[in-house]
Amino acid sequence: MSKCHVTATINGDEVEYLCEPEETLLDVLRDQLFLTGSKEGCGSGDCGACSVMLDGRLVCACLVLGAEAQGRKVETIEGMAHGETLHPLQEKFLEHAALQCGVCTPGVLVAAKALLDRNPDPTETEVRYWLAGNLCRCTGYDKIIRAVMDTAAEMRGN
Amino acid sequence: MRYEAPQTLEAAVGLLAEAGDNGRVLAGGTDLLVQLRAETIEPEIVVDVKRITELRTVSPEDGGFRIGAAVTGAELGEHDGLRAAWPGVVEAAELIGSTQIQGRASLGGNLCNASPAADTVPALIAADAVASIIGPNGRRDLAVADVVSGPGQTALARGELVASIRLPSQSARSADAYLRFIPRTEMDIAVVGAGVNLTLDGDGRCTAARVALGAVAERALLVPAAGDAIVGSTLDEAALSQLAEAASAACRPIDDKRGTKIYRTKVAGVLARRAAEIAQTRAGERA
Amino acid sequence: MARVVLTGNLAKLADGEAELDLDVSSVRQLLRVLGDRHPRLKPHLEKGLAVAINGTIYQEAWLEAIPPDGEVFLMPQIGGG
Amino acid sequence: MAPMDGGGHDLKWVGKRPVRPDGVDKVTGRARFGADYNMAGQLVGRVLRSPHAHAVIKSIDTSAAEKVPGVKAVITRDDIPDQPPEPVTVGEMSVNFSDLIRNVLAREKVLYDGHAVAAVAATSAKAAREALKLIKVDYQPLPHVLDVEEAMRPDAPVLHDNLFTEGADPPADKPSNIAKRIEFTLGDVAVGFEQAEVVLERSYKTEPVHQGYIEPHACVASVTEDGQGELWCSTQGHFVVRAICARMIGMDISALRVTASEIGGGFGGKTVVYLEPLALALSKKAGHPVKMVMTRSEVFRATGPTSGATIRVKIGATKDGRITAGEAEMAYLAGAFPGSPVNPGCMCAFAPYDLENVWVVGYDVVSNRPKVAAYRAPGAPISEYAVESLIDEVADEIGMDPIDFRLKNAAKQGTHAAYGPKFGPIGMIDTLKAIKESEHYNTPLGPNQGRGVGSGFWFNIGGETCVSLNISEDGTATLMAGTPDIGGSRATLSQMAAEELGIDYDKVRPIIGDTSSLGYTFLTGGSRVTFSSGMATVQAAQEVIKELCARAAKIWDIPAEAVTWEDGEARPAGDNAGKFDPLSLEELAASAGKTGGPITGYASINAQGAGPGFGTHLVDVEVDKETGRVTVLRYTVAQDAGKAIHPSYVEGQYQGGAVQGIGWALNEEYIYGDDGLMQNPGFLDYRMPVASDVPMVDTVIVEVPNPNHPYGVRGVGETPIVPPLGAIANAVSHAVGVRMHELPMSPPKVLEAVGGAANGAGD
Repeated sequence: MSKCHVTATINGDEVEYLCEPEETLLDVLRDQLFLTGSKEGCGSGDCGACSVMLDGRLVCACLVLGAEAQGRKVETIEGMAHGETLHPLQEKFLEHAALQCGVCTPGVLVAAKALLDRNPDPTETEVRYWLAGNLCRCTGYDKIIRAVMDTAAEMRGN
Repeated sequence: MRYEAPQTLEAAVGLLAEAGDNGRVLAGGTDLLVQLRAETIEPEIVVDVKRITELRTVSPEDGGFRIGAAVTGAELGEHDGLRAAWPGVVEAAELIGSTQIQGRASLGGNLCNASPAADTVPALIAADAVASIIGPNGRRDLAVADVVSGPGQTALARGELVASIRLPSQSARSADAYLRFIPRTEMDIAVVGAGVNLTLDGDGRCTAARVALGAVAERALLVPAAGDAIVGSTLDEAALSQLAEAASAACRPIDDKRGTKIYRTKVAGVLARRAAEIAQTRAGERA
Repeated sequence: MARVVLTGNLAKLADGEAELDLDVSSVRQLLRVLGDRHPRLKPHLEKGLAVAINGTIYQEAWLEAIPPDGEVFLMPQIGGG
Repeated sequence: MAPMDGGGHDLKWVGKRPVRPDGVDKVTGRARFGADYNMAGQLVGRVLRSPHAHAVIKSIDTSAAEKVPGVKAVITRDDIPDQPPEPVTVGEMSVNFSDLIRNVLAREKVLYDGHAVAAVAATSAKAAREALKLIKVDYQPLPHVLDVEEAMRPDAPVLHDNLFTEGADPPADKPSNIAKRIEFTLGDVAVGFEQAEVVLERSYKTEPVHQGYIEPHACVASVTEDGQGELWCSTQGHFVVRAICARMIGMDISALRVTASEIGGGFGGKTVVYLEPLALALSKKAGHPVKMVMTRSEVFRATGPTSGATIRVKIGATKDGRITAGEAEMAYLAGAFPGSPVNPGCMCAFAPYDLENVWVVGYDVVSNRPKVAAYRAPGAPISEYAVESLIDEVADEIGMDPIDFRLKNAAKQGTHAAYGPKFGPIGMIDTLKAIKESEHYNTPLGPNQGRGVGSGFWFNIGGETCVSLNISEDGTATLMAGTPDIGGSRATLSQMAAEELGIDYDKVRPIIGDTSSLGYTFLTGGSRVTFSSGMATVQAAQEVIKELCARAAKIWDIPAEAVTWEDGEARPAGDNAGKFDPLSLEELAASAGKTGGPITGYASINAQGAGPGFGTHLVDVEVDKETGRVTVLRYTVAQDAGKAIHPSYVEGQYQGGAVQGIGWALNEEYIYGDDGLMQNPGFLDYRMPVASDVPMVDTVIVEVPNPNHPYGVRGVGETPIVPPLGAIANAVSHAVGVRMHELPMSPPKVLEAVGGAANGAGD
């Protein structure tokens, strides 16, 4: 069966690729575009390590077909920092030591940014439920939640 | 496998009819992609229906709402009108999976995946929702309660798909609620789900009630006896106990990795009762 | 003389002689003396053991000195996760 | 000697919280984990796994698979030579290659659902998948056994007909599933129980749990025509991988270069090999590099977990709260091959306490489950859960505060550990006091809430370690360690190097060296990295300083002993040495070529004298008595770190361990069907805690320095998973008023314990 020809905007750049119809967006990002920041932890949408934005919605790239991205906008962890400037969430994660092994970190950051873009002043409970789809086995979540709350406060100008 | 993303319902129906048993509808994909990967299904064609406007729209209709089958949980949650009228249906939709899943998983998909544990189905049954089905022979309506026939089985004929789901007009002093039990706070499949939709009169007496349960039988169940138990009452202790008992009595669950028969049966009663109390409070606030 | 204690199953392999006073000044010497005295212990001594000398645990440390009145425990080797 | 904590020196970097050197890579997606690396021309490797819990492999026919276009190699048991069933020393480990080879690729039998049977390498994932479907394996299914008690029965299906119980008395005369019996004795428990006024005895049960790292196993291997190998993999110990793979594949150890990728969590589960030898064998056969990545389902079915167990505990105490005897008998599931952590389980069971009479017996039991791998303080959480539960019950029985009861019996410096030797300076009592004095412990509880305390112990280890420290021409330093960095150790090692050299932390650039760049270094495990690699780093830095002083001495034309190193510069030792302006590291580095060549330091050590770790946890829970749901409301950890080099990462270990413990205690378990197949091999139904399941975890870092480390470091990574199980069990028991003796305390079990389910309808 022939491959699908897809044109999508990824981190602001127009990208063309060919993919198998059953290939996921995650496979395309990692194996064809070498954007390996999105990780595959489960392949079933249960861990959130492959979190990306698809037309402004937080999704698991492992549950999106590569073909579905035709004409759509995809944002990944690789697009989060601007030039030499890290996003405030990235800065705070470093400052708070909100990562240990770091494999869940890209997904957590993409998800946390999606939250703060919608809700600049989330409660601890809101942060915890928003990030419930991002498994982290190292940190016990404590420092992640603190880093997100602190970023929100700083971005609000507190 | 072939991937198609038609712009019209007619085209989608045509593709599915042509594929026969080898076609699958892709809405949110949160179940379909998992099945594809596990190779439990190997369809020849996947028809992505997300580019069909009708399936992606929520619109008011006769005082109620028509919800496109591919509208996601997150979108339902963001629809203020729907949320105000049918908080139980919306909370059920919002319980499906993580934020990431919410961005994809659809109402139609949750229904047609035909899992006995689907969260929205008991809420939709309690709301007396109707599915609009389209296929090679045109459109037909079918109560949501009759769409699912068993685990993974639906009443859809070959080539048919659910286009939208209609929620009726919610009457004054009426409200719905949905609760489910999962071992964690998020990310699990319901061990038990309970949806309640009830109407109160001016004195706070229940005049109508529909109670539906999920994950306690081969498909979501409407439990008329549980609704009857509170009709005519002010949801006093005796009526609520009777509701709980009726809910438990209707259960015919299995033991599986997510729960035991005994546990599901017991908790179904507990949740039905709690959901009824929430619906009562909501209905009271609307009075 | 160092006081040497065999813990766990080691004592059984030493014919129940769980505690011994031995004139040894290093772990290597201790292992040799023990192996000669109780041949059934030998494979276990070679496989690797932990040796606690006055409370400090040493692993794979033949050259560690044993003080004259040292208290020595031979234990299963410890790993970790 | 480096300044000790509290030694009057101001520490500039040690004890501070600098940003980790690998941090930016990890928040931007640049960091390369196991599956993020590719080799030119690589093939896709996939594994065929057993659909049976126990079966004889009568034949394997790969001919159809080999004909699939794009398939370049298929391997089975015939492609990896067998080795005798005897322990072989590999670095610091004793490995039974006969078992290991059979675990990596089944030979005579498959022993568990998911056991690897064959592997293919193909040009595409599609071709590999198709090939797997065409491999014909003729199985003869056998009865299987999963449960530890059932596996021990004389009539149980026997997994290995060459397995005779080691340590059995009298010696075993027929094969069984009991691989080993071990026994530890201190004093005389019969005497101890006679002295007791209260004696309680209970039986406990725990389920196997998986380490649950988020990154699945992954590797890329290349073996060239001249027999040289390269392997990139996600591992806790690339030197161990090298040693094992080289022996399995039949290569010289030095011919195989292993590079550890960034590792997405291990917790002990990445101290062993699964895919690596297969990828090497496939690459050798195919003549191309081969990349292999496990699916999550493969991770659950075929790797890890740690043991499930049954534990009987008996404790005697006087009414004034002195424990007179402790006895425990435990059987640990090893999985398909011997080697459960029952040994440390036995040794740790009573270790937090100062007891005169202890008797512990353990059994290592095989069953048709995946072979267990190390998991954080292997064996200790299981036995200490049982002991901490009963300790709590005894305290209740004699009406004593659970912390006071523990304080009265706590191990301290000079205590003979239940497994033998005397403890040096330890912090058990300090952790109990920290919890007792915490605001948390003194806050009242609400209805349906319960509070639990649990303590825990883990040995910690040292071991073989190499570190190199090279001074660059501009006076900055590159530090190379051989211990993969899982949780921030590049930061802690750099802090110690900066402290020693007297230069800024960001002037030290650390990397993890591959196996060809450093001498043998044992793995990241046993809470040994900050201790051992830290010790080696300090030694390498001392060597650099010695050389720097020598160079300054040459420049000044004075004896080397007349030069000291202070605040990052060489100074004359005193007035007698002469008057010279200090020479900075930067200046000495710039002139290094003229004074004798590059300045480097190298330490290769076998670190000894690890400091025992003790911790006490406090937890509040609320129980919904109608559904059996347990909600963790509040959590506090106190643990002795010896010295926290980077307190944030110490706290992180405490918090992560506590939350893993919460999962273990409440919801994580393997669910098998009657067919012996695992039913929940995914994160959906293997229920690890998610962010909304847990509260913040407060931490108290106790610092009782370890005298055997230049900065007083003890390991901290493993101890935090020991106390939670007991603490949570005790809290749940207090909330519902009924003692539970089984983990996980999942909602159905809790509801049953409170009698809720019994009242319900249903059968």
